[in-house]
Amino acid sequence: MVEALNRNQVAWRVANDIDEGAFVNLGVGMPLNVLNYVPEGREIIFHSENGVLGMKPLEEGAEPNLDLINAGKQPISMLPGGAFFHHSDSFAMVRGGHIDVCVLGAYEVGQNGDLANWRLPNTKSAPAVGGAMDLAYGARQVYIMCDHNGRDGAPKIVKQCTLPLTGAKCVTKVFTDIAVIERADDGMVVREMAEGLEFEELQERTGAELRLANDWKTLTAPDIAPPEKRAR
Amino acid sequence: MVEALNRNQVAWRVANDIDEGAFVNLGVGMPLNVLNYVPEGREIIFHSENGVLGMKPLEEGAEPNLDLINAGKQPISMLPGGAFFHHSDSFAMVRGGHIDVCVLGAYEVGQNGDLANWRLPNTKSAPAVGGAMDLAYGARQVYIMCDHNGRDGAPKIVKQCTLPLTGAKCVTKVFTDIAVIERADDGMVVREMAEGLEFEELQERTGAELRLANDWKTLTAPDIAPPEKRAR
Amino acid sequence: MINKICQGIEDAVAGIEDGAVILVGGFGNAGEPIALLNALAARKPRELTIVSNNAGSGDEGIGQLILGGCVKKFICSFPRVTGADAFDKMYEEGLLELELTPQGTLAERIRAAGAGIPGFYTRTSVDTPLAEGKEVREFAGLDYVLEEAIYGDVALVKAAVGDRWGNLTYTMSSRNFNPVMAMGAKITIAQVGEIVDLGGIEPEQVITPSIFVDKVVEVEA
Amino acid sequence: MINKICQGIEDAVAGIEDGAVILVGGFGNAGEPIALLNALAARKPRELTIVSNNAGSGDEGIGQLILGGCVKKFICSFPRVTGADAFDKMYEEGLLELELTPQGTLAERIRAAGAGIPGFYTRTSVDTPLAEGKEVREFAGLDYVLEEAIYGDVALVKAAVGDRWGNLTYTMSSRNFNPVMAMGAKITIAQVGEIVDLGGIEPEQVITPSIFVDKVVEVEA
Repeated sequence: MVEALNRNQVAWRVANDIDEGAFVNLGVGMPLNVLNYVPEGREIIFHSENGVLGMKPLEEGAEPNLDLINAGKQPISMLPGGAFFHHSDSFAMVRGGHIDVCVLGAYEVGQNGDLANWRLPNTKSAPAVGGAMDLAYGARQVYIMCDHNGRDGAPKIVKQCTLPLTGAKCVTKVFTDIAVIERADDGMVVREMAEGLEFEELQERTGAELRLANDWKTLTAPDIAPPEKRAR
Repeated sequence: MVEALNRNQVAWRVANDIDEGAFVNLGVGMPLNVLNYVPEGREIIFHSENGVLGMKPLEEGAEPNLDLINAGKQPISMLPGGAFFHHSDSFAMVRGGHIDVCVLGAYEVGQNGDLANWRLPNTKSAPAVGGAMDLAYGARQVYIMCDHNGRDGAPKIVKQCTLPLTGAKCVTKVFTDIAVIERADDGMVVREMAEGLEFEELQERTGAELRLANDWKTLTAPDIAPPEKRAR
Repeated sequence: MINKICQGIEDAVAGIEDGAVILVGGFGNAGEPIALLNALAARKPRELTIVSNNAGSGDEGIGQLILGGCVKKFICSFPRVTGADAFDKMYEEGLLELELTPQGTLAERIRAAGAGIPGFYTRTSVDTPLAEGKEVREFAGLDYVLEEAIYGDVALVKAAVGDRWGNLTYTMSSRNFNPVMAMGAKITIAQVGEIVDLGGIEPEQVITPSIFVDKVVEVEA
Repeated sequence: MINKICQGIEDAVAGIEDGAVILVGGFGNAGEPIALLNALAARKPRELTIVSNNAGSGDEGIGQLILGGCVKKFICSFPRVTGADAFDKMYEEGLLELELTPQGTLAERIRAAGAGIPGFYTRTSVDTPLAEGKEVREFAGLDYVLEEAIYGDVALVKAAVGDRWGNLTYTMSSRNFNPVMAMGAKITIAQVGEIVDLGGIEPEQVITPSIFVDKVVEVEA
């Protein structure tokens, strides 16, 4: 029986991978949840591409301010030491290599680090890219946070991306519900696997060729309830 | 007897040519003097390339502040409504076409509007350009303020510049001690001549080919003492 | 006396012509100049190009321009936001052109227009469909894409405080695209929550200096 | 706890290597980080490239680096200022290289480095000797010159107020090149007149956000 993490636990795992003092951008969707799991006492400075450094979650019960939102247009709050700036300055931070880590979602991650996360095929609706392409090349580390397999079981980590790319060879680390996989020069290296998972099974559930690190660890997280299903 | 203006009177003449509400940059040297002759009650917003909008002359007897200087590194004061900004923003104003008028000095002005004002020949000393080239192309109007003839009598307005250019075809108007000359598409047009000056004499003292405007006026200025000789 | 203050919102948007390229500040609803956009929509302009991060939501602001049939083309990074129904419907019917540009490239292209830079190189979009048809050039062993400036005819921005010269400040993250848009257009029109006397904004605290602003109108928040 | 505050000026400049490209804030004496420059000169580095608007004056700051024989090359717009005797003498003796660049181009090239832009086009210097050897390209019927980014190893800046995260504010026109230099280097070191608690600078009033600053040291004005 594989003890996969739920999405909140994956957010916790990502948050715990980030060093004190890092400047971190969180993509819209699952990644924004990382903000809720920063380890007690660790100072991480979160960047929001709409011109914010030093955001934190809105306090329980606090009044949201429509002028204080994150990249997902959700209300936030600020740490002392935070700053506001305009969009060109904000993306100078991103594109100029000043962001230590960005955390993005993915439709597909290629074995070579290619990322596809902005455009699904066969859709009539308008394309939208936001800041994903800026972050893919601009951030020093590109962390991906995603389910290991889609609802149909198809792997998100593939030999080669088939969807339109967000960026080429940009992904540095992938956090899924069952594994933490790092991109090395010679391929994808499994750093952590969920309890009860055999490497062969992980490989089977993955499109890219994997290698198990000698010092691999068990992927664990504290007991955190999964996110509630959002009404649509 | 030609009633040439002194340099303070030329500064007065230039100041009087600038409309209310204009954003104006003054070059180092003679042009900075324009600041002292803004007509009473006319609001002109002066830009200093070191990150200042809304400068005014330091009040008589006021304590200079080393952190509040103009492009010539001289102490200044500020009008209410002024603003400070950094060098990239300052030159975005210049290069992006937001400055209505800049006033520069000149070694040579070519008949086609070419400007040479940054580099003399046969000098061992290091070249220095400052913001002159940015202003030459960036400002909507480039006013030149100079003596009509050098100490040796050589004209500053020439058929063709021989010195290294600051900018090509950029000058729009020239203010000298004896004339105001506008650059039109078809050449240099004399708008004003000093009292007692005949067009033939002006042409003789000028390298470029001039044309006298039909509605030309006499170049006059109030009685203002010339600048004191500066100690070197 | 310089006075950029307009007495009414209609005066503020007067003179905006059909076919104009309009830069619109805001990110989602934060900093969106709703009152100016509604007043513009009331003029029933035609064939506008709207440059903004999102393509509006609901039936106010950009949404009102779309519903009024005023928009020919969008240049934006993320047209689809919750409630962008007006945009979605017309886009799917083929009635709106869309030039999709990454968010950072969008901001930089507009700043470039304001800073006298017709083109610049960026890594963003290299090896993606958004680089198709664009020049790619190598600097120090890496590929970069040439992106060109976006020049606005008019910018509509929202600020917290303004003065009669046009100096502006913003509240928190509603600053976003507003100062950038103010740089990139021939005419910048600002709706502000409060007009203060000249000098009411400390010169160190001015975010958009007067030189980038042409009209200011007070709008109740 | 993040703490970028150095206890002494020597700590602040520790680790700067021979041959480094040093971006130096200031315009004339306003905003020149004299204390950091003097401390750097005391380390007797060699072969530095100094990127700044002026080439120093007197025997302090940049002047002290020149007199100490620490500088190989200058990239600046206006080396000659009153009292730039150290520079003048060594330049005339052929002991200093100089890359002259227009002031706006200088600022933009450094911002470009900080913004991920390896090159951009500008009108400035077209048809002048400073465009020689540079690519010229036409946009909409006008010629523009291609200018490349200037990447700093270290930036030395002077600010009025700083905090332990590295946020900075500046006094009046001493802001000048400082925020630009802070963007363009791998490591940015700030001398500040006053260190305040986190939150002591209003988030709307931060001029150089913490992300651009690595070390902060308090220096009496």
